Parts: sequence; C-alpha cells; structure tokens
Amino acid sequence: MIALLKREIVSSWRSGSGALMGVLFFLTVVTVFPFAVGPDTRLLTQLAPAILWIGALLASLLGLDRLFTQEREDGSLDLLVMQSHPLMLTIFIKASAHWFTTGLPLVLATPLFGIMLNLSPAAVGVTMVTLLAGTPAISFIGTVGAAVAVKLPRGGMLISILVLPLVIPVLIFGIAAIAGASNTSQPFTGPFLFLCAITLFTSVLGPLAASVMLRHSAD
Amino acid sequence: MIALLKREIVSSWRSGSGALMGVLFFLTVVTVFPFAVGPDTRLLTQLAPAILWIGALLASLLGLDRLFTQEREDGSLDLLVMQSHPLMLTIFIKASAHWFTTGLPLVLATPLFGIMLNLSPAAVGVTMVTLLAGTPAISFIGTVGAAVAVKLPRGGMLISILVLPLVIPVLIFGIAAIAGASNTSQPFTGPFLFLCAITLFTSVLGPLAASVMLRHSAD
Amino acid sequence: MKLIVENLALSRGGQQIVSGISFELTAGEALVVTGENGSGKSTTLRGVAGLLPLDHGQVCLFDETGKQFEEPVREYCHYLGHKNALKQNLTVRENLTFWQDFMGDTLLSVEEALEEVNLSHTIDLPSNYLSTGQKRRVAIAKLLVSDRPIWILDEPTSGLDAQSVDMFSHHIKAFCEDGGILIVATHLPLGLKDTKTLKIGTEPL
Amino acid sequence: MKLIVENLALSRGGQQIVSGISFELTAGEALVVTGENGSGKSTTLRGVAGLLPLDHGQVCLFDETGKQFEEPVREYCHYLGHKNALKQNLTVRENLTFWQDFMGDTLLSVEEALEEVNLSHTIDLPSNYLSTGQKRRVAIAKLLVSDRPIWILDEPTSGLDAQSVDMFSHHIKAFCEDGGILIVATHLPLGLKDTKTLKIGTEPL
Amino acid sequence: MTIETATDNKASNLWGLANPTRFMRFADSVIPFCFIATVLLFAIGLYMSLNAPEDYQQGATVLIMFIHVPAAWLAMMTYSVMSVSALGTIVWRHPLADVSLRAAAPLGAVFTFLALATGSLWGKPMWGTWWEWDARMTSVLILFIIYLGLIALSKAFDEPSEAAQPVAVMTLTGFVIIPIIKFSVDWWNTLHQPASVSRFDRPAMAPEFLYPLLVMALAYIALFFTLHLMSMRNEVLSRRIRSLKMKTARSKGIS
Ligand code: HEM
Ligand SMILES: Nc1ncnc2c1ncn2[C@@H]1O[C@H](COP(=O)(O)OP(=O)(O)OP(=O)(O)O)[C@@H](O)[C@H]1O
Ligand SMILES: Nc1ncnc2c1ncn2[C@@H]1O[C@H](COP(=O)(O)OP(=O)(O)OP(=O)(O)O)[C@@H](O)[C@H]1O
Ligand SMILES: [Mg+2]
Ligand SMILES: [Mg+2]
Repeated sequence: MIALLKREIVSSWRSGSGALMGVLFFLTVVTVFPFAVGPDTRLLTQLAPAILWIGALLASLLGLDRLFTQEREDGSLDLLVMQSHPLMLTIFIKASAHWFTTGLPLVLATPLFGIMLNLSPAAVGVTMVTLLAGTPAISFIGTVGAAVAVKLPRGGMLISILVLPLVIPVLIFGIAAIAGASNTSQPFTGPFLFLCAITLFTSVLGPLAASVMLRHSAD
Repeated sequence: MIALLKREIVSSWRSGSGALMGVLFFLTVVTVFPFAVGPDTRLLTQLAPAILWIGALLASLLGLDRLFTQEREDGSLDLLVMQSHPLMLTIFIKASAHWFTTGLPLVLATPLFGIMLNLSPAAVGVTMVTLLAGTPAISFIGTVGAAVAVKLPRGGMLISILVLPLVIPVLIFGIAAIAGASNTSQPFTGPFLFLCAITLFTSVLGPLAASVMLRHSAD
Repeated sequence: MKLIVENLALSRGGQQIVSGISFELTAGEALVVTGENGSGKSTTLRGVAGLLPLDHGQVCLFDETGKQFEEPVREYCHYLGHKNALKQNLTVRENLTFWQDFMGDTLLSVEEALEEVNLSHTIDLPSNYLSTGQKRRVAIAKLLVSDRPIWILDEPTSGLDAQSVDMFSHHIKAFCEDGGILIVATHLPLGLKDTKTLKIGTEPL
Repeated sequence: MKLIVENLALSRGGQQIVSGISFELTAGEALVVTGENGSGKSTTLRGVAGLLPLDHGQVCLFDETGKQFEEPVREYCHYLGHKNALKQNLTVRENLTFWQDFMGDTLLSVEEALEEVNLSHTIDLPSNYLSTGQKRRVAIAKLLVSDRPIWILDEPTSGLDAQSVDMFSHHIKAFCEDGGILIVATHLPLGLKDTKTLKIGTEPL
Repeated sequence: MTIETATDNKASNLWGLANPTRFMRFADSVIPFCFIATVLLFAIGLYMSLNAPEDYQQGATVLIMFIHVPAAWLAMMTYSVMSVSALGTIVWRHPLADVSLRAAAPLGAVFTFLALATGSLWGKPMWGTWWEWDARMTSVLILFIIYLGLIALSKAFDEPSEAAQPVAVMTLTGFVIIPIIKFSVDWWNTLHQPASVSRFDRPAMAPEFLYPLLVMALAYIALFFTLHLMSMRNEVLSRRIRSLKMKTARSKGIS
C-alpha cells in the first residue's frame, strides 16, 4: 500500500503536479483575483476564504477524471482490482495521494497567502486548520465521480453532476468556519465540526461507493 | 475541417468533459462567494462581474490538459499532423471546439447567475457581451499551454500555471469594460475594443505557437 | 491444485458474448484459447480472472486435498491483458518494483526478471522510451517478479520478435513444469506440447 | 512515382537510434522492414512519414516524369502506427467518416470499407465495444476510405486472427498492383512475393 | 548499421550546430575576468551607496533602493535574454541557445525574488504593509510565477532535448509580461514609484543617488553574466555525462 502511495505521488510529481507545483498553482490563482475585484486589500481579506476554497476545488477538479480512467487505459486498473487488498483501501490510498498533491500544498502555503491577503496570524492559523480538515473531503467525494467516469466511459457528465453539488456544502461550511473565526459575530466551532464530520464521513463512504463502482466496471 | 469541429464537439459532449463540468464549477463559484461576502447584497452586486469573470476564467482551464494529450494517446495526433491542412488551422478548430464546449455554455448561463447575484438586466447584458468577446481568447491561449504539455500525462496544474498569467490581461479589460458600462465616469468602448483585439490577436498567435510546438512533438 | 470452470456465460455491453464454457485444469496443465477476432477470448479470460460479472456458471479453485479455497480465484491469478499496465512516466524499475510490492509473494528480484526477458539494460529508462515489443517484454517480466499459481495471458506474444517468442514459450513451459496453471489466448502457435485447447465459436456479433 | 530515402539518421530522446538508412521504391513496390524489438523499425517508419525530425538524410518523392513533388511526402502517406487512432466514444461509422472527410480523396465509402474488412455489422457500435482485433481491422478500413499513393504500416497484423491476416495481405497485394508504394514493418510473414526487405541492425539499446 | 557509426553520427548531429567544445574553452577563459569585474564593481557600488546622503523623506531606507532597483532591472533583463535564446532554439534549433535558456531561468527567478523581497521590505516603512496589490508589485509577482512555471516545465521532461522546444515556445509567449511590468506604473496610477531613471527623456533622479545606482546596476549585470556562463558550462557538462551514460547503457545492451 505504501508502494501505491509512493507510485501515485512520484508519478504525478513527474508530470508536473507535485506539492511544490501545487503551491505555485495556488499562488497563481490567488494572484488572479485582485485583477478582478480590484486592489482593495480590505475587500480581498474579506474574500480570502472564498478564494482559497475555490482554489482548492479547482486544483482537485483538474485531472480528477483521469484518476481512474488513466489506470484503465494503461491496463493497471484490472490488476489493482484483482489483488487481495480490500479495494476500498486501494481507493482510499489513491484519494489520499490525490489530496497530497492538491489539498495539502494549499494548507502548507496558507501562511504565504496570509501575508498577501494580509490575514491576521490568528486567521492564518484558523484557515490552515479549516483547510486541513475540509479539503480531504473534496478528494474523497471526487473519487466517486472519477469511478463513475470509468464505469460509464461515455457518461462522464455524471462526474460533475455528482461531485460538485456534493462539494458545495463542504465549501460553504469551510468558508463559514473561517469567517466565524475572523469575526466574532458568527460561530466557528459549529461549521468546523460539521466540516470534520463531512470529511470523516466521506473518507469512508467515498471509497466505498467508488469500490462498488469499480469492482465490475473494468471491461 | 467542419468534420473536425463536429467530431470534437460530439466527442467531448459524449464524454461530458466540457460543458456541464464548466457550468457547474461556474455555479459553485457563484454560490460560495455570498458566504464569504456575507449578507451585504450591495457589495455582492458590485462584485458580481468580477465573480462571473473569475468563474469563467477558471472554468475554461478544466479539460485543457486533455486537448492534445488524448489525441496523442489514441494515436490520432500523428494523423492530424500529417495531413495537408495547415496545422495552425487544425489547432484553431480544436481551440474553437474547446470554446464551444466550455466558454459558450458559461456565456449562455450568465443570465441565470446574474439573477442569483441580483444584477440589473443591463449589467447582465454587458457581462454576457464581454464574456462572449473575451472567453475565446482563454481557449486560444490555452492551446499553447496544452500543446506545450502534450507529453505530460497529468499536466493539468502545470498548464494552468503557465496559462493563467497570460490570460490576466483578458480579465483586466473584461472587468474594465463592465465597469465602464455601469458607471459613466469610465469608458466602455476602449477596454471592450481592447478585449476584442486580444481575442483576434490570440486567435492567430495561439494556434501559431501551438503548431510550432506540435509539428515535431509527436514521437 | 485444480481450477474448475463450469458452464460460464458472460456478456459485454448488455449482450451475451459467450456461454456454456466449461473446463478443468489441474496443476501443470495449460489451456490454449483460440477463436476468431471478436469471438470472445478476452471476454472469457476476463471472466475467469474475475474481471467481469458472470451471467451464470462458476469458477472455483481447489487445493490438492480437494477442499475449495475461500478467497476468490482472482487473488491467485496473474492477468496479462492487451494492455501492459506500465505507467508511462515511471522508469521500468519503478514500475516493476511497484507491482512486486503491491502484489506481494516476491519470486524473482526486478533485476533478475528483466535479465530473464533480456532487457536489463533498459532498467532505468522511463517506460515510454521502450518500443512496443520491449514494453510487452517488461509486462512479461511482471509475471516473474511475484508468485501466482495461475497465469491468465491474453495474446502475450503480440508485438514480440521471433526470439522473444522463444524466450517466452520457454518461460511458460518452465511455469507449467513447476505445477502452474496456464490459460492463454492466442492467434499464433506458442510451441506448447500436449495442451488442452478451447475453441470459441464463430463471431457472434 | 518514386520514393527515395537517402541515408536517413533518426534519434529518439536525444539518442541516435538508426542511421545510414537508404532505399528506393517505385510505384507498385513493397518494402518489408524487419528487425528485433527495439531495433528501430517504428522509428524508421515515423521518420519516413515525417513524424520525426531527421538528424540527416532526406526523403523525397518524384512523379513519373522525374520531377519532385513540392508538398512534403507525409501528405501522400497513410500511416498506421501501433495505435489505431479511433476515438473511444464515437461509433465506428463516426470515426471512419471523420477520417474520410478530414483526409479527403475519398476512395471507398465507409460501408464498403467495413465490408472489405468484414465488420459491417459493427458499423454503429461505439468503437470501444470492439475487440482488439476488430479495432485493428477498423484501422485497416481507415486505409481504404481515402486514397493515398503511399502506405506506411507498423505491425498492421498484430492482434489479427489468421483469416483477417489473409484478408489483409490480399488488400496490400491489390494496393501494390494498383501502383501503390508500401512500407511495412512486421515480425510475421505477410505472404507478399518479391518484396524488397530492410533488415534493421541488432537492438542498439 | 553498427553502433560505432551510430554513436559517431550522434556526436556529430547532437552538437553539430554549435561547437560546445569551443564554447567551453571560451567560457573557461572569460569567467575569471567576469568574476573579478563583479567583485570590483560591487566594492565600488556598495562604497558609493553607503556614502550616499540620506533621502529627506525616506531616510536610511533609501539604501534598499541600491539593492532593489538593480535587482528589478535584472529580473527583466534576464527574461529578455531568455527570450532571445528561445528564438535561437525555435528558429535555428541551436543547442547552445537551449542551454543558455535553461541556465538563465533560475537566475532570473532569484533576481525577481530579490526585487520582491527588498521591495516588500521597503514597502513596510514606506506604505505600512508588506504587500500591496499595486500594479507593479503584482506584475513582478506574475513574472516570478512565470519564471517558476518555466523551470517546472523544463523539469517535467525526463530528456533535456525534449524540453527545449516547449520551454522556448512558452518563454516567448510569456514575454508580454515585460512591457506590462515596465509601463504598469504609468497605466494604472499606483503607490509604486514611476520610472525616474530608465525614462526615455533624461533621468529625474538626483545624481548623488543616480551614480551609485548605476554602478550597482553594472555590478549586478557582471554578476549575472558570471553566473550565467558558469551554469551554462555545468549544463553542457551534465548533458555530456548523460549521453555518455546512455551510450554505455546501449553498449551493455549489445554485449
Ligand atoms: C514587492 C514590491 C516591489 C516590487 C515588485 C517592485 C518592483 C520594481 C521594478 C520592476 C522596478 C523597475 C522599474 C523600471 O525600471 O522602470 C522598480 C523600481 C523602483 N522601485 Fe520598486 N518595487 C517594489 C517596491 C518598492 C517600494 C516599496 C519602493 C519605495 C517606496 C520602491 C521604489 C522603487 C524605486 C525608487 C524604483 C526606481 C524607479 C526608476 O527610477 O526607474 N519599490 N521597482
Ligand atoms: N467493452 C465492451 N463492451 C461491449 N462489447 C464488447 C466490449 N468488448 C468486447 N465486446 C464485444 O465482445 C465480443 C468479444 O470481444 P473479445 O475482446 O472477447 O474478442 P476476442 O476474442 O478477444 O477478439 P480478439 O481476438 O480481437 O482479441 C466482440 O464481438 C465485441 O464486439
Ligand atoms: N519515445 C521514445 N523516446 C526515447 N527513445 C525511444 C522512444 N521510442 C523508442 N525509443 C527507443 O528507440 C529504439 C527503437 O524503438 P522502436 O519503437 O523504433 O523499435 P521497434 O523496432 O519498433 O521495436 P518493436 O518491434 O518492439 O516495435 C528502442 O530501443 C527504444 O528504446
Ligand atoms: Mg482479445
Ligand atoms: Mg515498433
């Protein structure tokens, strides 16, 4: 299983999407926003949570559909499915690897963005924690979509219909949590706990659903 | 060439890589911003154009990585390159197809989202026009990124990093044009014409650069 | 060890492709599956390998004492399909090491396995640098790095040159002599003696 | 019509794979390229098809009167590589029609071409429903839908069953008799009489 | 077709266009002088800047200018050098052009980072924030991103000769950023200082600041060329080693 994790990360790192690449990617995305909303730092600070979460979503959507279709096209999927390892676990690992290259970099880079969007150190802390708790959910939900795309090669539509609506709540709670932490008028713990709940929940259900899809999809 | 356009659109429609994914991502972006901005609807309305443009910009990045990589993997790229059609034209068509399946749906969806962000009909109109004029440029610039990363199986992030900085001018003038239309203090035609100019310009340079790239990349 | 397949029926895309397939293989026996293009060889092999749902029929594996293994048969199989299951952007070594670790039951070391298919000199090349036949040979090396009692091979020799074909048939002979169970679909003679053969009916579609 | 290739040298990934390759083919002649896996057959073919930059040497095409065509040679070629160039999610008909329209110079209609490779029954199946050999046969049909004086084929028969191979060799014979120029890399005899052969040296890598 | 001929041809074709051996000799002979020049210029430049009078409004922080401004200029100059090399790669397929492009990219990234860092250090006392989304800062940040993107792209290919074309194409398309940086301050009116030295009419900066600045700029340029030549030399060497490795791999393949 470690082998799988290693292979996933090395492979995606080779073709230019490692952790460092992730940080660079988010830097780019963040830089784009001021051009749209204007250089008003106060406003940007207020939008920061939305910016970061949208970046996270975009990052994991890019190449999400390749998560399993690529395995299928080069024939690896058959072998992954045949082994004695529980398929759920295999998928969980793949999802985690996906998160390592898409979600984790954002978490690590948050302090940097804290400076650029001048968040208070406290806010940076909270944002990091919230992203850490929330972004894995995106990857886990994503695997379901990716699995569907394999099962129905020509029903790729479903990937988006399935993933995005499920993801929206994650984003909403994530943003709410950060906002709550930054201004006292809104609650923090509520949304945050919700976020953790969603992540734990999806970390099981996502791989489960995906494994059901994949078990006999390979054809 | 019509044949190519048809094939591209049908194929990406079947595999749903483009249209829906883009629109739903767009929707997500629009949905989550209010939660960051908070209840203040005036601010939201004021931000609306920015939000829509950002959404469009990021949505167009989805599926860029597959533009040429897939052709290469199934062997079509060789044949596309060998024909007597000028390669530039072939790429131009592919770029247009990409726009039809990612950019155009966003433009068409704008009114809907305009309502969500309670924009005035006039504002919606202007936004649509600027998007219509601007988004093709994103696809054209995108092809360069896609061509450059044609050999990288999971180049999604890398392509975005390379492409985003280049499309920022599009964003700037798009936003400027909208601002110009809404308040009389700033000009509209100036930025708008710039926008059209950029699109025309890139519609030639993008495919040109990409063709230089693809001519011998096939190996 | 004994593999029993009882009137298997399989469908692809909602259409039944093959039906009534039955055979028995004991340790050391080989089954050659032949038939026209589109007759259903790959389908059958995938069915046996547990990669397709069975319409009806069953695939069971018994040990010497005649009691059935409780794990699904697929866990005892090596499956080599039309695709080579190599990641383009990893080196040959990385690919093989991964499959060895992931499949477990190490048999030969990666270096030895590559030596067997005489490709040791390509060990550190990215696998998309290899030619078609070289890729195929790496995929064959994959069979040697970890130990499985059953090999299910789908046109293993496609793209191989003459001497690699000899090399390969030497390997499968050795495998059968060590009491392995071999199921191979092919259009070309593999130089195996006394094998069972399964001829799949004419193209249904 | 006459194809002249003069001491071609080609490299892959910065390494020179083949060099000093020269041959001449006049209308109706066929060249069979043989060699071990990894010797450089595909590389050579891609070089002739204009899909790889030439390190040195040249590839020129002359008409009957001996004057050289000004368009690059690749525009006169059909190239059939290891991959079939079929879009998974389009039907066979859609795929072939596309290539016919895109390549121009219509020869046979899509239906006739499929009839030739006797796959007419699959015409409306999505092409990922086809078996390996069927896919390959569709790729062969692709050669028939539009007219090119030069065919460059890389292991065209891989995955084909015996009778499809006959079918195919019948087609290439017919093509040569109509004055076509054929270059084919293969590991298996194709039943062509009096062909030139190019044996590419031992595996460099 | 034997391997010997193959390798001979290889030697002749891969480096046929340029003669790197001659380049290496050239580099070896020039680098020491560049090095000495760099040291001298920096000595003079730093001396002059330290003795420059304190600015009436900026106080001692004005010293940062002598580091910041040349760094910013070099950031742009380096990209221009890269773009020229890119042309060399695309038009003439000149191997050395690619080598110089690859060698320059990291240097450019470093200079840009220096401009950003010193800039924001300077911004704190001047404007009270580390970072402002002011036109020039942002455009330089984008330049930085482009540099990193190019480096990442060239690293993504496992064979340097395959990376050449893509990186070159991308470099050229990225060139649009340079004019944007240059004129950003004039297009959007922002916090940042408009050009007061590099203007098309005569400079509008007091000579006691101007001269040390110019000397520092020269020092930076000398530094750039020293480092560029050195890393080009390394690049050539590493490529030779690589193809030697490959060759031995092949010969093993034969035996
Ligand atoms: C991270 C922030 C900053 C960046 C990226 C930046 C970037 C640049 C660039 C690119 C130039 C070259 C301009 C040209 O050649 O026309 C420049 C020049 C200059 N910068 Fe900055 N700068 C930053 C912050 C500052 C700050 C805070 C100050 C001081 C208030 C400052 C003062 C200057 C001055 C005086 C020049 C010389 C202008 C000239 O004479 O051309 N910069 N900066
Ligand atoms: N993924 C699929 N979906 C639907 N039908 C399929 C699929 N794959 C194959 N088929 C159909 O099943 C039949 C058998 O396919 P199969 O691949 O088993 O043939 P095969 O004997 O392996 O042929 P070949 O010798 O070409 O490999 C074919 O007629 C094909 O049309
Ligand atoms: N994309 C590539 N990059 C680098 N080297 C390559 C690439 N493709 C092939 N090679 C090398 O070039 C040599 C020749 O490859 P080629 O595909 O031409 O062999 P081939 O004769 O077609 O072999 P096969 O019979 O297996 O098809 C091989 O040694 C291989 O390592
Ligand atoms: Mg088959
Ligand atoms: Mg080949």
